[in-house]
Amino acid sequence: MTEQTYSKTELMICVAARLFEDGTTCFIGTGIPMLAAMLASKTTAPNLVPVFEFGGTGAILEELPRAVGEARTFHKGISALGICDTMETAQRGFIDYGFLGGAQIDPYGNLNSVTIGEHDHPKVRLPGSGGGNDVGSHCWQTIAIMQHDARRFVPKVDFLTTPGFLTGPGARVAAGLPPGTGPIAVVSTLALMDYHPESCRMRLKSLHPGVTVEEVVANTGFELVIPDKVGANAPPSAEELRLLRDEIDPEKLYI
Amino acid sequence: MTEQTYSKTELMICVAARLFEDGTTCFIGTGIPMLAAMLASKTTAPNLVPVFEFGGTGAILEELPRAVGEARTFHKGISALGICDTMETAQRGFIDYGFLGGAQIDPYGNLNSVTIGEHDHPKVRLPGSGGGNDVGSHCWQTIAIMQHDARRFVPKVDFLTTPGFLTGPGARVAAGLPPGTGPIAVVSTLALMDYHPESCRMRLKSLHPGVTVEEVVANTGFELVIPDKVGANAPPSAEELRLLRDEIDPEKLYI
Amino acid sequence: MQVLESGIGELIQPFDLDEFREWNRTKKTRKLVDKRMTEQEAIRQFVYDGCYIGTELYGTVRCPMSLAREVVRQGRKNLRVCGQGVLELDLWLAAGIIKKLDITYIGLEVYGTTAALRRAVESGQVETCVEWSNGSISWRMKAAAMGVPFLPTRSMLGTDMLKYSAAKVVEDPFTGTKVALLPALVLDVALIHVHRADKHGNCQIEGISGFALEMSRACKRLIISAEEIIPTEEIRKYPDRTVIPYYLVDAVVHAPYGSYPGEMAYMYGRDEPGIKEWVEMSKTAEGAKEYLDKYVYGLKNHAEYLKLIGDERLQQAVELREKRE
Amino acid sequence: MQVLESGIGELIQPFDLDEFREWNRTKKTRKLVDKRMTEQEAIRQFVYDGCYIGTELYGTVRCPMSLAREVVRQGRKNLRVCGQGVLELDLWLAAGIIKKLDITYIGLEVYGTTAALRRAVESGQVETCVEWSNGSISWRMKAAAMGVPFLPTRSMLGTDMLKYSAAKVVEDPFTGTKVALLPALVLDVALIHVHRADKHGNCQIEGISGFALEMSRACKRLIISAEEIIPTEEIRKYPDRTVIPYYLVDAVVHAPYGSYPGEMAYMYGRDEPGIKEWVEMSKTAEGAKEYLDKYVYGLKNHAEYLKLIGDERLQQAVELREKRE
Repeated sequence: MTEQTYSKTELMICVAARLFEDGTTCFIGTGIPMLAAMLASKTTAPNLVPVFEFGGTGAILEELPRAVGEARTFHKGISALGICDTMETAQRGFIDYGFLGGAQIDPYGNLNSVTIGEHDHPKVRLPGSGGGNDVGSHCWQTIAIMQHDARRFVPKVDFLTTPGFLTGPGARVAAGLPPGTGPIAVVSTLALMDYHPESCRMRLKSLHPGVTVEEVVANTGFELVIPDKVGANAPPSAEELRLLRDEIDPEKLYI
Repeated sequence: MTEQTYSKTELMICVAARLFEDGTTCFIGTGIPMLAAMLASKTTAPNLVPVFEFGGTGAILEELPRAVGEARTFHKGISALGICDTMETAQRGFIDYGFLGGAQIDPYGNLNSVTIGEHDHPKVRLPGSGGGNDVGSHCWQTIAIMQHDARRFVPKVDFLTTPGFLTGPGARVAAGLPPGTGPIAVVSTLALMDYHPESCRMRLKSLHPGVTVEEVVANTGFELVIPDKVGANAPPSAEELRLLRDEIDPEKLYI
Repeated sequence: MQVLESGIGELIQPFDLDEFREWNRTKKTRKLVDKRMTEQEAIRQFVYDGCYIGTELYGTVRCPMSLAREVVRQGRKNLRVCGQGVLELDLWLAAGIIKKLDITYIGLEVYGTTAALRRAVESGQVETCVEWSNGSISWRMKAAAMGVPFLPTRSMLGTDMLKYSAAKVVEDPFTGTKVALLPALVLDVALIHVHRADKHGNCQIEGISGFALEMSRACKRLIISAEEIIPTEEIRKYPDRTVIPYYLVDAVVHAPYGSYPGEMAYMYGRDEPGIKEWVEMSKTAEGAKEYLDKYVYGLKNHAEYLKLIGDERLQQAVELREKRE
Repeated sequence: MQVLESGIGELIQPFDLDEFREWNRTKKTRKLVDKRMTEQEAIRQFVYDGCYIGTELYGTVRCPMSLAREVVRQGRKNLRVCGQGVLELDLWLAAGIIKKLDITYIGLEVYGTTAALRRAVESGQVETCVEWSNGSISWRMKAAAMGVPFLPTRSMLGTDMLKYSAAKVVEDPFTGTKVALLPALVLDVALIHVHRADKHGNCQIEGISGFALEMSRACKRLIISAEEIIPTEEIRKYPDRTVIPYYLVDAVVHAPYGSYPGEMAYMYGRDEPGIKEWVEMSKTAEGAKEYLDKYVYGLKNHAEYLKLIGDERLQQAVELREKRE
């Protein structure tokens, strides 16, 4: 049996895909979350209901959407409505998961996709919240997918775009966000993280193959909670890689 | 040339129909307003745009609607949407006229369609506002169509359902209703009334054939403004009657 | 932005946004399961004494009349009702099963006021009438559908409607405009009749949409009756025609001529004699009882009702339908 | 219901409900008049320097790209823009014609962040960015569309989004829930691309509706571009498919392939090389200028643009369309 080779991105997508729960509604952001959702729907979550913000719900993901409004987001879908309906569906508590990216993340899972540096005189102007803030506000559980390095995993995000736990325990509800919501995981190029149930701080959960705790710590710009037992993420299976390469991203837009 | 005979209701419908302005949008309530709108669209207002509250806009009124939601309200219409869209269109200032009925009207053109007697222990329970209150609140100009007698033309309505001028000059705006809106006419079985521009009180404008000022006053439960010159409403023309009887209400639901 | 005025009407169905969210999280499956059942099963399972219930659209227009009759047949009582209604609510009033009303309009339209409403309210059998305009009640459902606790409007300002409602008047903090705030409304049960649905509850409607979109998103339980049950492949072919997605739906009842004696746009027209029969008989309590005996209590279900009406009259209604031409 | 917190962002386009009503009363005809014109006429007549403008949906999805190019071609400047955008707003940013942004997202989606946005904002050429989420900006338009001064939401609470927006936080007077109030947004001009319209402006859309319904009802001037101009009889045959009624519309521009290189559901797919060309060239100011010279300034109109693209590529896009099957 030959060892498969795979990229960090492929691994990240596979680990993320395994987090999708079958038979749930899931808000899918642009990019990597789309690949993960497709992989999940072709493997462990055949009854996943993908929701795309501009109106597509329940699409059959036969081809990779390259935009959150294109026809692939409602291909053989169960409904194609508008953005208000989708966001209001989330606001009513109907969307179980939200999969998101961002340029920065902090220990409480807050995400930044607006500016690096000061808002009014930014060093880097990023695209903006898009639906990110809405997803982080209304979906029951959110999962972030990020490259792992110390410039991205920062003690404090330059601009708090998408709410994680804000300043810590109780802060979401105090701010008026719906009870019972919040981030539950971060999938990075190095590991899978969750959050400590009491402190709400990011916690290492399991390592990608070949990655050490020290490597994760060195690439994280804040103190990560390290539990006594750290798990190990399985490498991509041959089938996962085949699906990713042949069916999901044959044009190699991401992988 | 033979004298035509006609009923009071037929006359009222004809006088009301002549008030429709061609090329305007017009909210049409159930009943007599529908007949008047149909007659107008077949005579002086061929480009009238009827709006029915449950979603029909721009219907061609070939057959009399018997309900504000039935297919005749969007027959060959330009759109068939929902009640929120229609009411919001009015709230945005897009509906020029509203034609309404009611059980009682007062000198300021306020209408009652909720209860006779006390609200919580009514002598007569009427159907309720329906869209009446919305029409009276948001349309630019409203016209009431009523049987004329002292039980209906009262000094104070038992329940103020649909806003006319409320308590008089300035009261609508003070209450928060949109500036520039309000009642402009009442068509009754006896006469056509408008409102005094300063006092906002109902004023006799023109009499139906054969009706005297004294008769109108005797059948009005409050002091009507009587101008120096009172006009005369033309009787139904042969063509108006033909349209009403043969095309608009051949089943004699109203006439 | 202080409250300038508060209606004295009872908030018959108070709204709790977080509780509604939790309900939608835990009680509404996201799975595509077969929700088809008979009208008996649907009403038995989801409609209970004292529940807050509403029907869409109007008794004579795309209205779940077969479900409305089944509610009476099963003897549900003390209903709290969100009411703009014609035949369907009149039937309920005549059957004496309504206790409280968020009322906008209950009348017979072209045939005028209803005697059944008068008897029920003037006798005190209906304990409470809270007043709303048609726009306001729709916006109250729209608020819930949007997942927000209230929506502003300029309806009802300055009138007794505001006073006898449960709305509140405030000044808009941006412009100073005075607006009425309408509290969100979530029904315990909603009944909606549609042209087509698949077995999961994905629904298509033709003609006006009334307040189907708002009501379907503003209820805890949603019973759909449909003229036709279609394959899910057909739904997926036209995702842009699904106005009510399956995850909102709890029961799908196949009900051909479900709106009869009312109409269904592009399928069948109103049966005028059928409507007039109720108009006449409901003028007295005895007549109404006789009508209920004949068309509701005396029949087992909608199939028996259709048999009683007979193919000929149903076919006549089809002839009278609005056509796409 | 006092204001607990106010965003410090500029209200770039303040809202006056009564002025909007007056506009809708006096400047929008209810008559069915022929509103067809060329894209040059429409932009010349309705888009002016400094106006507050927006496009629907996204540069790659049912977007009025031909109109967006014409705005650049005519040298309109100092635009204040309501921005969720991909290619269309990127083009405007690269052309240097945007002064202020109510920004939600401007990016190249699958191709990442945009260099044109970075250059325009980091250099200070775009003077102001006020932040909103995609939901919030849509609800701001929905508020205007409803004719109300604000709508509540729980989006943006607790974040810097709220701080750098122009929203306000209050407590709901019914339940005490904390909500953000979003001020209504009325655009001076909106550009919307649709599948079909008649000459009066009655519009049909297929696939997702994005925020077309809200934006079309939340603007003073509305320019429609349409793949196909159809007879009014066809509109009247399917009144339930008219999502934008004519009285909202000021100009109707016939624009086949109007969304190219983006897509039009069920008509044509994205032209990936066409999109990548912008992605690559826009990485530098020089490259962007070269692109603009080639595809905008160097051409007289959309017809010349289509000639430059060529039938073969357009036909390829048609092959790639989503199909009803």
